[in-house]
Amino acid sequence: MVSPMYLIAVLLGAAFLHPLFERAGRSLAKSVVLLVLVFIAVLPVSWLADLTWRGMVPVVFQTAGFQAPVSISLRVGVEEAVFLIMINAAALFGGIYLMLRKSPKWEGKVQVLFLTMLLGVNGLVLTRDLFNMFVFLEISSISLYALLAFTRSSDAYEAGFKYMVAGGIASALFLIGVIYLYRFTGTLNLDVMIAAGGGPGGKAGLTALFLLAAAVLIELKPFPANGWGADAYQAADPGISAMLSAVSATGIFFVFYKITPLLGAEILRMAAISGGITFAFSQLLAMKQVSVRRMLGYSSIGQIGLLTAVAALAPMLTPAFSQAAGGSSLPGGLVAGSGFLGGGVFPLLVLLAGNHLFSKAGLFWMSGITGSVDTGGLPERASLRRSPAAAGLQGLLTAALAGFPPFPAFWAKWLLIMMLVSTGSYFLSAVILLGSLIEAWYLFRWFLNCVKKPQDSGNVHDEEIPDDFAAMEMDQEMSQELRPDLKSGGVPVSGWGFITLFAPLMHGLILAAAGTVLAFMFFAGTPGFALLLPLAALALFTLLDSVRVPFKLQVFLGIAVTAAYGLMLLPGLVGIRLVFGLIFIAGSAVQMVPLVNRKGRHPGLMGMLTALVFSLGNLLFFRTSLEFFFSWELMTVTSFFLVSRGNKASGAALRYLVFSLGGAFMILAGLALSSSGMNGGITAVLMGLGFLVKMGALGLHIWLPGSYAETDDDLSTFFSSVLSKAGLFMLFMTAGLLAQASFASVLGWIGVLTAFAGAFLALFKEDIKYTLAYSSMGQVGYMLLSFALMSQLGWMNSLYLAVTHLLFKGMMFAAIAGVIYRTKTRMMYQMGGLISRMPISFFTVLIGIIALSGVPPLVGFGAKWMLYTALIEKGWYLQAGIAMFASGVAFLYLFRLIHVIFLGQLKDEHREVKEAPLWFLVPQFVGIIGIMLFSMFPDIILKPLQTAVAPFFSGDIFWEGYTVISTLGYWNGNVVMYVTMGVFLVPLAWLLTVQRRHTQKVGQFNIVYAAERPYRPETTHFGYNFFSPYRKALGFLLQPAAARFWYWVGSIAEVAGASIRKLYSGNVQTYSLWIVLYVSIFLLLLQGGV
Amino acid sequence: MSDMQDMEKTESEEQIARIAAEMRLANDGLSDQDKAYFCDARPQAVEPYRGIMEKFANWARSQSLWILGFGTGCGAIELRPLMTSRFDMYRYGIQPRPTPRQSSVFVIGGYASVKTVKRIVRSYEQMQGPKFVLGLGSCTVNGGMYWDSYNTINRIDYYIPVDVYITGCMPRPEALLAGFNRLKQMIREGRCEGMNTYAENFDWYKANQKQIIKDWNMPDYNW
Amino acid sequence: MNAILTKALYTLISLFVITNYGLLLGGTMARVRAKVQGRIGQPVWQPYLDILKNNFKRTGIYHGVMFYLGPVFRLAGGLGTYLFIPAVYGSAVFSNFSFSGDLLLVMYFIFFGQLGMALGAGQSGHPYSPLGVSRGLAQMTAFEVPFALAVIAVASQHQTLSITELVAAQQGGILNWVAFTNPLAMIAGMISFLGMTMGNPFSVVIAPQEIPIGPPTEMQSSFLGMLQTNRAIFQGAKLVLFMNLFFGGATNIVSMVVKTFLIYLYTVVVGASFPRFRTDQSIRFFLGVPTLIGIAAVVIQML
Amino acid sequence: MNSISAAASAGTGSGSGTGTETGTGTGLSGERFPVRERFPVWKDKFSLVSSMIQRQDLAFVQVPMQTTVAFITHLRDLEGYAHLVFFTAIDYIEDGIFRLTYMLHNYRRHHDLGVQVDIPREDAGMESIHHLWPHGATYQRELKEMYGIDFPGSPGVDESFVLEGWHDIPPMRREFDTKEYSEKTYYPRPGRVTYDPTEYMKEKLYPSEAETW
Amino acid sequence: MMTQIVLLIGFLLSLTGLWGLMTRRDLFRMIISFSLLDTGVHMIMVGIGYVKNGTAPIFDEALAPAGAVEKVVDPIPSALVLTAIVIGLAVTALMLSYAVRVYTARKSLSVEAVKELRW
Repeated sequence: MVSPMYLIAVLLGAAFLHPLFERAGRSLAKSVVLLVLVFIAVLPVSWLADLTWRGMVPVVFQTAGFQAPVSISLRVGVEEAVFLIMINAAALFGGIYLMLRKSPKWEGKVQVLFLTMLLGVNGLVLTRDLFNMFVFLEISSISLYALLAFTRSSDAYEAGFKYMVAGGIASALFLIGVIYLYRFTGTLNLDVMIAAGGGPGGKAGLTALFLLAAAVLIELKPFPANGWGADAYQAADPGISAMLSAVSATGIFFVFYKITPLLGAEILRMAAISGGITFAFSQLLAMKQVSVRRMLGYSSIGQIGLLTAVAALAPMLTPAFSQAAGGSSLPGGLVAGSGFLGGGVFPLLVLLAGNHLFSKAGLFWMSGITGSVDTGGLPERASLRRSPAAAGLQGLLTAALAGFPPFPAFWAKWLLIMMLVSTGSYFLSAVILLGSLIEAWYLFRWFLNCVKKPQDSGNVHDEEIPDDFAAMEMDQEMSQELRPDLKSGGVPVSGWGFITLFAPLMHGLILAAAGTVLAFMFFAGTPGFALLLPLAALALFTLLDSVRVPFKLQVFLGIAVTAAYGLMLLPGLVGIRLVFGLIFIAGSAVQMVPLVNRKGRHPGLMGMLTALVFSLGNLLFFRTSLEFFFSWELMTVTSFFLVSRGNKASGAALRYLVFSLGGAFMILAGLALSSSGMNGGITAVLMGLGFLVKMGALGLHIWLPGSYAETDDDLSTFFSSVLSKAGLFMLFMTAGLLAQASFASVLGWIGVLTAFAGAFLALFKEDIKYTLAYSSMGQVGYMLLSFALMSQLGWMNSLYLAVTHLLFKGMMFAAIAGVIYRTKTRMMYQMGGLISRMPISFFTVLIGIIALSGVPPLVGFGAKWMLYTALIEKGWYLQAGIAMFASGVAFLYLFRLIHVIFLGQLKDEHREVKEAPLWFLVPQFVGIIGIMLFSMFPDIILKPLQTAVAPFFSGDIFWEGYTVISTLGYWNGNVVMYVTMGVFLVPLAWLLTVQRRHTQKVGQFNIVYAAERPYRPETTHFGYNFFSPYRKALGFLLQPAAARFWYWVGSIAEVAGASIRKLYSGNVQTYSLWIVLYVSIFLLLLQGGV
Repeated sequence: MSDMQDMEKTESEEQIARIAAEMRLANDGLSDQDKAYFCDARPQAVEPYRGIMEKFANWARSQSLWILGFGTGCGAIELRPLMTSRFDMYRYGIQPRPTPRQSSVFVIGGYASVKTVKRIVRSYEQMQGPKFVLGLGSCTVNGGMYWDSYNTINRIDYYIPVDVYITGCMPRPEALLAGFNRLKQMIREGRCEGMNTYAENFDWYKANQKQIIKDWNMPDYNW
Repeated sequence: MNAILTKALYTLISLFVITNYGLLLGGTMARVRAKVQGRIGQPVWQPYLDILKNNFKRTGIYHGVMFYLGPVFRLAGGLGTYLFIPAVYGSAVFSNFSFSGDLLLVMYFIFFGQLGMALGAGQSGHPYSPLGVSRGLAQMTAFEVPFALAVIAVASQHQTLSITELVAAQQGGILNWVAFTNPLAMIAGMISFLGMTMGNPFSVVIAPQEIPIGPPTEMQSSFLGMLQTNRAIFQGAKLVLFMNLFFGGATNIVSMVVKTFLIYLYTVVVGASFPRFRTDQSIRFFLGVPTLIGIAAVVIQML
Repeated sequence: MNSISAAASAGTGSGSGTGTETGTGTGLSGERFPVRERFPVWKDKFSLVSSMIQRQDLAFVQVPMQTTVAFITHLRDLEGYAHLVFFTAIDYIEDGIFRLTYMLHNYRRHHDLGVQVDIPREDAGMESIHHLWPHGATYQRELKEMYGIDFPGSPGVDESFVLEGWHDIPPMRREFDTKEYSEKTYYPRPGRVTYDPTEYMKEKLYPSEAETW
Repeated sequence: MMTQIVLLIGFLLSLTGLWGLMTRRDLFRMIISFSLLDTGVHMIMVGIGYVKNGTAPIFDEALAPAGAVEKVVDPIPSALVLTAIVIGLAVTALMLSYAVRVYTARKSLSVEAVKELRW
């Protein structure tokens, strides 16, 4: 094993000799520094290899034959090696980042400081001697103080000064603690102290230990004694902030980890509490930040707080971990891994720390590369939209930091929550989940603000009626954007500019690779590799994007792989899974077709889409709760990125993310509770709520309209007709849990109210996509209601609705997407009379609305029939009444939809529009054929559904030819169809006979107009505020109560963040006061606790 | 060269002929943009049924007279009493109708100014044939007391065909009822072919109308 | 084959009867209204004349395919609604196609004609047509609420949704009628029937002075004739439906005529005595007391 | 003209005091508004041409074209004549003038004041008052259409008002012969007879009473 | 006794330094307080390492290796103090230079001048 002294020596030597190299040549000096960085990154790898494969044991190295503290004593074990690999890798890329950057230059002095800082941190990690620790701490700190001033701004000096004051107090505490420890134990060696049975006993000993722990904790920036830390993050150069967060903080955390065996239960408990508080409050604080780096800084502080808490809880968690590892809920790979990583909770810490280190450093660099200073977004010319690579990278890093699969934090989050819940730490679990939610909220808010389009205000959650004369200003902005001198922003768009992305790219790759390896480890041993297909698809299409494969080709490929996937997967499914499999896979394949129509390049789109479809597919065959949760989160994150592609979708996307993630966390909590043996009501409530969020049930729906509507027009259909069923499917899967009567009836009420609210809100929308979005919400409400009936007819109807809703909503969205594509507007009242221009689309929408509104003879009636029959059978009369009202209201908005778009007056600007492109028509044809078939022969869908629910409910309904007979009534779709045809054709024949001659087709203005003539189609077309009497009569129901409630919830967090912020007055003396107070309270509690 | 021109000429002549055959109206009063909004078909006379069928149809038409509710002048006030219980025109199958599409009788309620004539023509053309016109009051006959006004027409029958005149200034409701009965009688006798008269003499009527209606911002025939 | 021919014949007879009955009923009621106003009124057969006249129109116009099909949809809706209701209990001729669907089918088939007509009216491009449609549909959703509650109450009372069975359950004396066994449901249903007939308090849809005749503003000639025919049939269908639901159905034509005449007379009397509601007023009206009555009816069934 | 001024001056001469001499026998004593006392003031400021008190609640003043709008503004803002009752013109073709009359009303005093101004017929035009009363624009539009008097700046003054597409000389000008125009344009139905009403009534309606006349 | 006095002075100095650090408005005074704090800590360290009547831990004639442990002052705290003094010096120097820079930029040495970064 190579001695760690070389590490120290090389760093020290390079730092000292640097001026000489510098004199010989700047590039030489830089190369030497790079070489050193590579060396220190590679060396720990070799240690790890030695320690694992070559089976060596950890070694303690001494310098110069002396004992520490007179000399240096360094230990190389698995822990040290792993942390050094991560730290030094980050340092390497940090160095590369600083080097590749054009301005500010990476000066020689800075390189020296960089090396000494690394020296300090490496020493911190390796040393086993308390006084060495102090020395290394001071080396790294002093280097950091100096590095902070790298930007030479007064802010940097200020931050440096504050940092020094705080650091000085901490080191004073540290020194006193160390010297007392020495006094009590007679040694400074950690191993000896630990071997002697932990720290010294007694109050004095405890105090000494406390002083040591407090010093380390203060260096870790606990709440509220951390204002100086945030200031430093904010003022430093992004490259330095990254190092501060990734290298220094991780190193100091490792110190804390090292001394935990020494500290004893009381101090550890206090440290855990402090860590938890820091985590929660930092997230609140970060949410209110305007400065990107300060926000990231608070996030770092929070993450380190979480790490502290986990490390401090290690004694408590270790048994749970081994229990979990021993049980079936953890895969064998990780069990083996945990052994080889040193056992205990150490793997968890590595996952958390590594994930944080790489993603946070990457994000700091991204903020430097894109010039993003303000969380409110980037200047228009620098928007990340212009650089898909940069946008993708930032998305990846953000997703990793937020803990989405497959990144390490996801697995860590899973393990952590599982362990915490199994040890009964419900409160801490809740705090962690809540904090993670807030973290995802502000991180993605920043991401969205970076990638959003200039016209996106960022707060679009509901329709916006455009001003009549807004177009002029827009033009001006556009022309500004086209000015060539403004074209080159901070973001590299092409060519060599991409090289600046190298460092974050490497971090992204490391994270992705680690995540994939982890996924393989977790799903090893099972044929669960299919679960990783979404990732494979994502990788494949990213590759295709990077070699610039034309988009159309990608779409065809996407359809092909989806179809192949379906062919592989579906034959193996039965029952309800098969029904949803068809919806998820076949429905998606058909609805990808309109994408062919797109022009240009759309990097990432197909990848995300196929990944989304595959992760939906995953839901069909998962077996363990981890597999399920993995797929669920993957579905959330891919669909989020799809939403965020919309033109004005950033606000909606954020809401979508926060709600989805909140739901997912509830599901996680529920899963953890159930796996720890609690199958009570709370589990059902949590999981049910999680699924209801995804379905957009009333009260949890406020994310829905925006994200369905603001998504690209040809993608909306996925969300509405496919994705919304995922929650329903999971409800079916967990029906056993929810089957208790009281839950079912609550679900039923939620369902029927959702149905009504969706229909009612859709009624007043001018924006067609919002109409359809709310309509989808209402339809899902019916599905939920039917599901909640927990009867044969109810479930059949729920499935029937799911299938038919896919057909008609899919084709309507496709038709509407075609219309929007042609007319370039989403406002219904700006359309009109399009029937003459787009007859096929009209026919599709006509069939769609007849089917959707449940008018016989089309499929929709079957759903109504089953619904009301089942409701009356069950005795849910009031629900039935509301459902009928809702379906009447649905009829209103559907009529409005078809009328205002296709009938009435054709506008001048639409006089020349053509029928939608063929690719938009394909899903429409499929839908029409499906609807006609099912309408004519309802048994071909109803009978399989009856079979599907047969394992759950025995038969209440009978068949007599085509007639389906329930206990209450009967319905023969076939005869109804014939009778309808008959009564339709006979009058038509009569009319054609009588009105054959001299019937003149007239123009659009040939109307009786009180003996006047119309002058403009716009003023003649009745479309705006179509149901004004309804608004007058029932408009009070439109109060956005749910939105207000969630605003209120959100504002609690914001107000909390805003008021906590006031602690950080910026005055260094206040900061010192907080440190003193922190220490004193810590001590008081500790003494009181003993 | 000249051959070519001739060919072109004949082609364009053919085109003109074709357009004429299709009975397209020029609609010169409209801007190019407005032309697209309106139908430009020419009204055509419709051959009545033959024999008993037309008699039966005429009987039905005479028994169901729907008045266009458009009071064009002061005389329209005399229509109101007809609906009251004292006169009760419903007895005779006569009832008001708010839209010209569904009406069959147009009662010109007294004097018609140039401005009103424009609306009268428009509404008349929007009625579906067979349609009948009742001129109410002396003004419709020869201008009545406004005979020398710069703005009041003298003879309504120069602009639309009139079936029955009811003179008086004003005629009483009783006179109106008499007029309606006369109209019914004429319909039954098959003498009310104003719709065909209008179509056959369309150019003459149009010329008369255009002579006084100077801002002709409507199609030549308001379908 | 023979069965199908017989059914076709029966259907024709049934339709013939209901059409003529509907037309005569309309004429009679117009006369009743005239009497209320102190007039003599139009001849009883005036509806026939009007339909004849409209079909004898020589010319017509249409605005497009949907405009052309609108009246067809409307008439199909009326015919279909009627054909799915058994008009006379126990009669083979008048049982129509009630075997193909139950009460729910009838309730939803009503929308078929509404939708078609609304689309036809919409394509006319006339702003008043959709304005009328908007009012009509808005009002319809409102009166559907008490009606739906009444139907649910009746269905749960007799545990069936089949109209024939509902009628069967009401046989054997006047006290077996739903009107007496479930008076609350009857009251809610009959109030919503006022809205369904678009009689006077709820006639804002066709307000002639304000939006000339509403949806059919542009309809003329045979199109209008078809709408008038439908009016008779649809009116008949609705009357028969309410008779079946609340008043014990009918075992023969005579009792059907008497019962439906009385039901219709009730709407005419109400219409002749009340002024017109605005749309929002009628929405609020239907969602107020009638809905509460309906809820009461349903809640009684739940107890 | 002279007679008007004479009457006005006579009025001014004896107007002060009780004012009973101007009473019209309605039993009211005194003018509702001592308009007579205002005349000298207005004359100084706006160079009134003449003034006349028609009744105790109606007076007329004549002003030159140049001060008209200033005078009307003064009346509206300071004298309480807040309402423009009507605004019309008379064609004095013999004098070659149009006489415009702005009829103003004072709500508090219940007094009407007609402001008259003579403008030349040739190229007739007048300052617009639409900024004082928005409905003034409508009167001005009508005057433009019927008399051809232009009011530059008045909203919509060039749009047709009652006559749609009128191309002849404005019909209310007295040089326009409406009968000739009607005969030329509207196809007079032959056989029209005109009777002298008096004679006709004597003959047809009241033959018995006719003898007594 | 001596040890106690040294320790007492050390704690007093430290607390004085801390108090000064937290109450003085002038950056230079704060730095001086910081030095006081540092010095106090060093005195504590020395005080703890002191052994009564011990000699300096240098092997020479007076001190034979055998039995030296009882006679000498523990050398480790002294070594620590030396290092700590050096480090403290470095930090103080850096602080002073930053204070100068801050003064150049903000034209003030008040602690109020370094409140740009906050919240």
